[in-house]
Amino acid sequence: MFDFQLINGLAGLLIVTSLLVILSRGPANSARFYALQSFILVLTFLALAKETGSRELYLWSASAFVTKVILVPAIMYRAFSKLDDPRLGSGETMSPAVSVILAAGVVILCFWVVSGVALPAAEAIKPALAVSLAHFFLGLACIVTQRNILKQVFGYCLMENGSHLTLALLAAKAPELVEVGIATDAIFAVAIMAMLGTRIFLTFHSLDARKLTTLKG
Amino acid sequence: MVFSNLPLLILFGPLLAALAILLVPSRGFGLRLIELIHTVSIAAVAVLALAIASDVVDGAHLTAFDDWFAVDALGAIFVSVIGVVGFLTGLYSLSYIRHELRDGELDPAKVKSYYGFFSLFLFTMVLATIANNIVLMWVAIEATTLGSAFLVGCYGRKSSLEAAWKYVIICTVGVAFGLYGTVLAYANASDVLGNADSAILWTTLAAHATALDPMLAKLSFVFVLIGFGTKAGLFPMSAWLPDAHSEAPSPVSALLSGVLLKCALLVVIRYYAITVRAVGPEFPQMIVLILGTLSILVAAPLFFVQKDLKRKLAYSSIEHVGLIAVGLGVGGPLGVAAALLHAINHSLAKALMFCGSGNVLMKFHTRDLDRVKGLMRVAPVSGVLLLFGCLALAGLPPFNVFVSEFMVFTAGMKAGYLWLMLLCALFFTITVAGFIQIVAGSVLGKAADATPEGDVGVAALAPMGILLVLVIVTGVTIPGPILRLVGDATAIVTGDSTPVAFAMPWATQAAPAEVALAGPQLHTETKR
Amino acid sequence: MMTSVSDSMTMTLALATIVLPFGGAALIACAPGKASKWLCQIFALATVASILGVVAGFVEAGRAGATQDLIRIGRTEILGLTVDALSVLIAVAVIVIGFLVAVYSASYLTMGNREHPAVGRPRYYAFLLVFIGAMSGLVFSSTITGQLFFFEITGGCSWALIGYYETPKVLRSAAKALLITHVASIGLYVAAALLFLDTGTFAIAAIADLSDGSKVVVILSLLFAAWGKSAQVPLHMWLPDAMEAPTPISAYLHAASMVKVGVYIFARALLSAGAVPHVVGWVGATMAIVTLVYGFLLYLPQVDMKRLLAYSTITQLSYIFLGLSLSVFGSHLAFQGAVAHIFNHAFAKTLFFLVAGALSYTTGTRMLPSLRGIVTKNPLLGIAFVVAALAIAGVPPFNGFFSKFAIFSGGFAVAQENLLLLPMLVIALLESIGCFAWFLKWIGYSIPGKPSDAVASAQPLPMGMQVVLVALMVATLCSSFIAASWLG
Amino acid sequence: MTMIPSLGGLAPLDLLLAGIAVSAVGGFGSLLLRSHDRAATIVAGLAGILAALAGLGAALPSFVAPPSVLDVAGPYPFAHFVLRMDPLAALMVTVISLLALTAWIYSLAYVREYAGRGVGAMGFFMNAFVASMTLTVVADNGFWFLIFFEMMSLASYFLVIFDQNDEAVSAGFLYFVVAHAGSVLIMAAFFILANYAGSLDFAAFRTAKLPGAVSSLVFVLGFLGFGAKAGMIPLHIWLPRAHPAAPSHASALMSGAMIKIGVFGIVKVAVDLLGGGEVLWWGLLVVGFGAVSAVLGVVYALAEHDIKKLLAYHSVENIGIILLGVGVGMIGIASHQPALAVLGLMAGLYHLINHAVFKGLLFLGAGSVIYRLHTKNMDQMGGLARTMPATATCFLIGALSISAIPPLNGFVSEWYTYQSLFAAALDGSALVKFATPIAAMLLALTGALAVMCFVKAYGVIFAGDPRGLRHNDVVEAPPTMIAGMGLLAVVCVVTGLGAPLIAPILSSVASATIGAQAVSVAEGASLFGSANHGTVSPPLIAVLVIGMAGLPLGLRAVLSNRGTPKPRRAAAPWAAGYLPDAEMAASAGSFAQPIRMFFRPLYQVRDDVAAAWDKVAFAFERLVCFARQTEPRWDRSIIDPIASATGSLGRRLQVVQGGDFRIYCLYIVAALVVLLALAAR
Repeated sequence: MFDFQLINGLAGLLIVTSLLVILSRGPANSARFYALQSFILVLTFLALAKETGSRELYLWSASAFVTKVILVPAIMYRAFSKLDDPRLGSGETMSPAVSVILAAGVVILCFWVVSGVALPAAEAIKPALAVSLAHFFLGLACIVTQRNILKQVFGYCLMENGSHLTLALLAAKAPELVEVGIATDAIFAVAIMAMLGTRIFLTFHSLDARKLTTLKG
Repeated sequence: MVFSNLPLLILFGPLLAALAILLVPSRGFGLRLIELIHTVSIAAVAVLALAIASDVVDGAHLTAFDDWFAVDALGAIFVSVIGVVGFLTGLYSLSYIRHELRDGELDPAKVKSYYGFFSLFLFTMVLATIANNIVLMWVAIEATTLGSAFLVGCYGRKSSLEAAWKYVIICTVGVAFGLYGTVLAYANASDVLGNADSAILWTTLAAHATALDPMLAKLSFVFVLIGFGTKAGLFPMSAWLPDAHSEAPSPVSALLSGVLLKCALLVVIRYYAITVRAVGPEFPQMIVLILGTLSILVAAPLFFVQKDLKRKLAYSSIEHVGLIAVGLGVGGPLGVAAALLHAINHSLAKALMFCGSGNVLMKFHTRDLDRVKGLMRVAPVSGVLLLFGCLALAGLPPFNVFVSEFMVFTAGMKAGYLWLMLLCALFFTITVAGFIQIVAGSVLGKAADATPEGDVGVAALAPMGILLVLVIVTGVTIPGPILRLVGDATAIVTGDSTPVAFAMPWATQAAPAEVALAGPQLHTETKR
Repeated sequence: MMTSVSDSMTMTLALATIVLPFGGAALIACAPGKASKWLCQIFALATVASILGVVAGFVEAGRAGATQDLIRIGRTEILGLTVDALSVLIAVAVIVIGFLVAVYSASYLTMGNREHPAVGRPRYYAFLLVFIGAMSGLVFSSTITGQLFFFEITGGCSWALIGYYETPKVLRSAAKALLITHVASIGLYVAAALLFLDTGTFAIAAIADLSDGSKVVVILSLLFAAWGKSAQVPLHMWLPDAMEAPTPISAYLHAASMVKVGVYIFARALLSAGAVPHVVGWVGATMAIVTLVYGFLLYLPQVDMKRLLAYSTITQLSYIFLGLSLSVFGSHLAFQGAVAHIFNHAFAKTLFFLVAGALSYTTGTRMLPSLRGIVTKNPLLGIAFVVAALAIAGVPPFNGFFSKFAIFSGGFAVAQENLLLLPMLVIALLESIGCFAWFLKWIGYSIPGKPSDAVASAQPLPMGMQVVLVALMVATLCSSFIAASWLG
Repeated sequence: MTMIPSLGGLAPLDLLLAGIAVSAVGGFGSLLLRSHDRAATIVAGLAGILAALAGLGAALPSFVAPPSVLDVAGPYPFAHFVLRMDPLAALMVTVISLLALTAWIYSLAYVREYAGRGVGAMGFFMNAFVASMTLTVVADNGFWFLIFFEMMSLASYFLVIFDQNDEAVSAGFLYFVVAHAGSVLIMAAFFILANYAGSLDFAAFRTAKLPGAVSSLVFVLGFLGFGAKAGMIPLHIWLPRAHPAAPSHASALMSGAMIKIGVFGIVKVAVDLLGGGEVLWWGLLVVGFGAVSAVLGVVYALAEHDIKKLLAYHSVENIGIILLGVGVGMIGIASHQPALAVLGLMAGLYHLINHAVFKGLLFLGAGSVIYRLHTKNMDQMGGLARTMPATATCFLIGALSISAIPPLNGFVSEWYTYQSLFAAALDGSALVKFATPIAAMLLALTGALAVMCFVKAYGVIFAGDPRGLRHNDVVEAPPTMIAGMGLLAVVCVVTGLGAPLIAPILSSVASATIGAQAVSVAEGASLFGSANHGTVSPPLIAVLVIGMAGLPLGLRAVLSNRGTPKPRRAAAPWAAGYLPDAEMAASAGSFAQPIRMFFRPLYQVRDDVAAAWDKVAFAFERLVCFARQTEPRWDRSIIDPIASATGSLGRRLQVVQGGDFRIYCLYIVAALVVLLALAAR
């Protein structure tokens, strides 16, 4: 039981770190916080692996450590630290306080939704499940509310982490190759986004999402 | 289940080609080599796809790699669509890209990555269609986004970067929901089966779908529909589509609209099949129908008011995907068969039209329909091809879209959606109007004096010609193999595995042996 | 059941009438532009030969109707051919007139044309051929799907042909024609779907198996489609505007063939349906009368000869609808009259349109007020004008009278039990007098006397056009006999 | 009785058809020879003459023979091609053929007037006209009857517009529209009959049992339809315009023969097909229309200056007289008085023949005058008796006949008409007793006015001094024209003097038509009424005898005018001492002046009707205007709104695609929420 508490606790930490990723100024900071968050995620995986005795999850933790804690932050750090749009600032559209309240709202909502789901396998880890869902939506919220396109990359990463956690919680015994595929996708996604973001910056001289509204109608 | 190497071959062929292309230097002789590898790659995909399809037509169910890959009738349909449309648009690319290179729109490095990503894109799409592992399916769909994102932004212009960015963000966000659906389905199944390894296979899921928890199955389907529906271009998740389609190079637009949307649809259809078995047809049909109808109702007027040729075609794609969804939504063997057939038909016709838009671009250097005038005078063959493409997409016979539209309509009537079908038909009249406008305004009429005469090269026209022939042939008669595949696939989707339904998409009580293949053979049977 | 050799021969020939024109069109598309007009005529002639073969085979086989499937899936007929008295008769009209129009077009589309000096392009001839094929396909179709298929092809072809001159106005008219008929085709969609749902087949013959309620819905849906194609109120708007088309096209599409699609499918449905509830007849007859009155009203302000003819076509088609609707009440004679009227009107109105075309060819105008004294300048044209007008107006010995007579005769017979029909028939009779008077007025105005400036300066008529006009005049004299003896 | 032996044993109908075939050949030959006027004239004329002779040969033996029938299936399943030569048809064929014969003879010279203006076509249309008239009267099937009836109108339409001037065209228009409208009414009548008979054959019509009201409806439809053709008032409007417009020999045929087909049709429908009906008012209706037509016709005739218009109005008058007889015949049938029925009908038929003959004669005479003077205005004629004596003589005979001067034929038939009216008045219901004397009175008035009119006509044209410019070089008409007129003049005399012989034949025709057993009402010069047998007619005998004696004297007096200048001429006692000149002689206008004053109310009627026409024309203009405005309204109220609505819907929907991808992401969430809600439902 204790380990499930641990898992749920770690999951709670994820929310905090994701708020940090969202709210921090500058992409480099966000990348650092993201690495931190991914590390917590890996810990969660490990706890989960220990609890369920899943050999696959150990492998997942390893691959997640490589991809999420090292590779992705590195890519982002390298790609984004040069990009800076002073006119835009952090590009947030709402104050940190509101963001926190919003996040809290999302978490509560997700708890409520998850409590309604009858999943025998996930009875013990419902809080973690709720957190993973909330995490996902926090990432989405990051994409939707932030004007800085780099933040949207982070938003995507948060969503990805959230869904990854869900996957681990609900499908702990899924073949490791699957996880490798997902992780690879994530890396490539981040790489492509980073590349596109860079080219957008070079072309538009801005990171403002509002500049990207010429195609419409 | 037959183990076969074909799925692996078709999968890794283009992947290797992509890698090879990316390794070849782009200067001088390299470009020719790249084109050669590209041609070999697309030809290989086409040949293998048709080989797979013919195996499946013969009743085989190909599997590979521990059942992670499997090609049933349903998958075979889409694999062959990828093969054929991929091959033809790939051929068209050769001429189109050379033209762009000459015009300075692209530089050799971009050309190299274009061809590289083209094969990669093919690889991801093939992966999506032959994956039997549901997470792999998701991975593949996500990969298609990544593979094609570069292609969309290929030109590097402001607008194309914007389109690519939107494409990536919206699709990854959308498809992320798909992962939730996938995970829910998997968790659901592994609970039921107690076997984590096989629960991840779609075939297993489908076989044991009746045992699944209905509520979870519903939730899973909602997530899947939203997630993969984004990629498939269902309203309201389709917002990326007009931008990406209009900004991509024309052959890529053709591939996106003709094939990519269908790959995502395939995944939706696969989950639809599971959900139908798990919770009965009402719920999945209802929500698919809602999204499909919405797509038609919104896309048709939007289509009508566009001034940008490719954007117009993009909205038309949304509309047609909507129609496919309506076919699924009205359900029944007829509806599903109609939807599948429409997926095929729309692929061919839309590929033709997007290639045609490429010709327009090559001749006029603009997509603005107000400035494209008198294509028929300037480039007669392109004009004729575009004319027929428009008529085909408008749903006029003897082109294939008419046939499947009619089938969807009939299926809808059969399911009792008379008024809904009338509404859809009326909105498709708007489509007709829009395509007629294109022809009237841009294909016919008098060209501006400055426009140089002369058609685009044969290399660009030939693939379109083939597409037109396919569009007409499948319009005049549904070839036997297609009919067989659609029939089998329908049975897979509806889960009604009695042989009658397998043989009979029309759901009458004829025995399968009676299925006379289409074709103008004169049956000597006289009535009255 | 086995069929005799001659039967399958007939079927093959019937199929040839559909396939040959399509093949010809494909050939034109590939052949050099100069050959197109000859190819068009050759293939049209070959089609005529095929249909004559069908006639011969049909008569030889004892005039028994036969149906043959071309495409069927399971028990569902998708496409098939019906060769019976009705389809052969109409196919003959459609194909023969198609050939005549092809011949006429070769003379009309030349640089000598005063109204539109331009050499005909391959597209024109190709679509003309496709149109012939599609019409013959529609006529021979044994299934609603087949009808729908060819219905839409005719719509597409008509769009391409109406828009031939490619001016914005023309293209707008063409689009209007296509869209309105497309909306109408929804009726056909509904009919096909409903028929399939109830019977599991698309065969028109299956209408007879429907329950009364479904039958009414199916036939009314067909009727709606028919109204669109046959330009009946309220779906008539496209036809007058479609007069922007090259005149041979107006002659063929808007007099002989495309507008006949509507009445034909209605006739075919009624023929196959067995006993039909009376409500169909009431709806059909009422709308026919409304169109009659409206069409006549719109004769009055017309000065463009072709627009006048368009409205005349609309009202003549109303007579056919009236006749068909009357047949619902049990009058076989009205049905035969209506079918004969399809046949007769095709020749007469084609003649009239081709006269209009000849006038615009020779004089450069088709505005009636500037056309006077035609017979003095060009007797053949004057006579053709008079013959056509009288045939349309229904004056014996020209063909219009005979079929109208049968329609009215049948109508009065059934009006005895359905007294409400009587006022309708009276209105129709009054319209026929009005139509007669109006055409007589224009005969008197345009034909005799001193030629107006436009007519006086007219150029001579090419041989090809003369031949076609004479052939059609002969046809207006004998078509009613042919139709009557054919329908027996 | 065989006045002419049956030719070569041919059945009458075969002979008739052979004649028509000849006529057709001649017609087409004439058309083919249109570039050679003379040849065309001769071909058409000879064919026409042969056909007319064949017609006479077929018809004359059939007066008394039993009806012969030709029944061919024909191409129309619903209508056999049936011809029937019964006595009534024989009578009509005789009339048509006789007139055609004279007209053709006359035409040989007359059409030179039209040289270079489509003589070939004229020959074609004339042949078609005569042939279709002949076929109309022998047709015994409603369908074919209508076909021939319409073809007759059609052929004559082209004759009417032959001059190709505005007046001719508009006259032709009026004529054909009225005729066509009439034929539509007839068609309706036939349809109703066919419903009860089960076939369009007249044979079936005759035996059909119709309810009274339906029967009356059929009668009224037929009466109005044929009445329009016959030119009875008020359906006569076309007649005074169409007849003058046609070439004179065509006018002779139209006025002499064609409008009789209208009367024939009335008899056919009312008496032959419907059996006369059981109701009295049919006959009274016919009598009423007849009386009005007679009086108004002659009154209007009086006011005319145009010789051919004058004759046309007289046709209206005489149709009225014929209808009086027919009406009485129908009264007789309805009141079950076979004798009265036969008498009335016989009177009508007799006048039908007579009018055909003398009106044909008069038109041909008028044609001769026009041929030489090239004008139709009587005020420009005068004194032609000196230069065209033969024409004048023939015209005089015609004028005397139409004025019912004994012993010429007009008198005889009018006398029979009087007799029938009196007979009806003597023995009938109160209404009949009231109506028929009035009709007789009106007939008397008509007769008086007709005399006056023709005194005027003859006087103005032929007597007095020449007016106008070219009269000095006017010479007699060519011999063939004289021959045509002469033939008719002779017939006028023969049918007048031969009344005792002809009346019995006609009464047998009448009784055959009625279907009663042969009730002989006329034997020699005596009449037998059913009510009062032995109504001998001493006055008739007396008058005829006197006439017989007087006629040669009269003729001689006229003929002796030639070349012998009147001694009185120099003295001119009535010219107040002036030498009378052309202007002083009574002209057509001055002659009619008192009449016009006297009958002003009647003319007023005509003017009022004309004024009403103006209103109708105005209303029509409004209608056209309305239609013109209606036409684009469809586009404006349906097509354009739909098109613009689609466009604006699209533009509004474009808001959805606002360009901001973050909003697009929200769409996804929104869709998810909605679908989840649906799933949780």
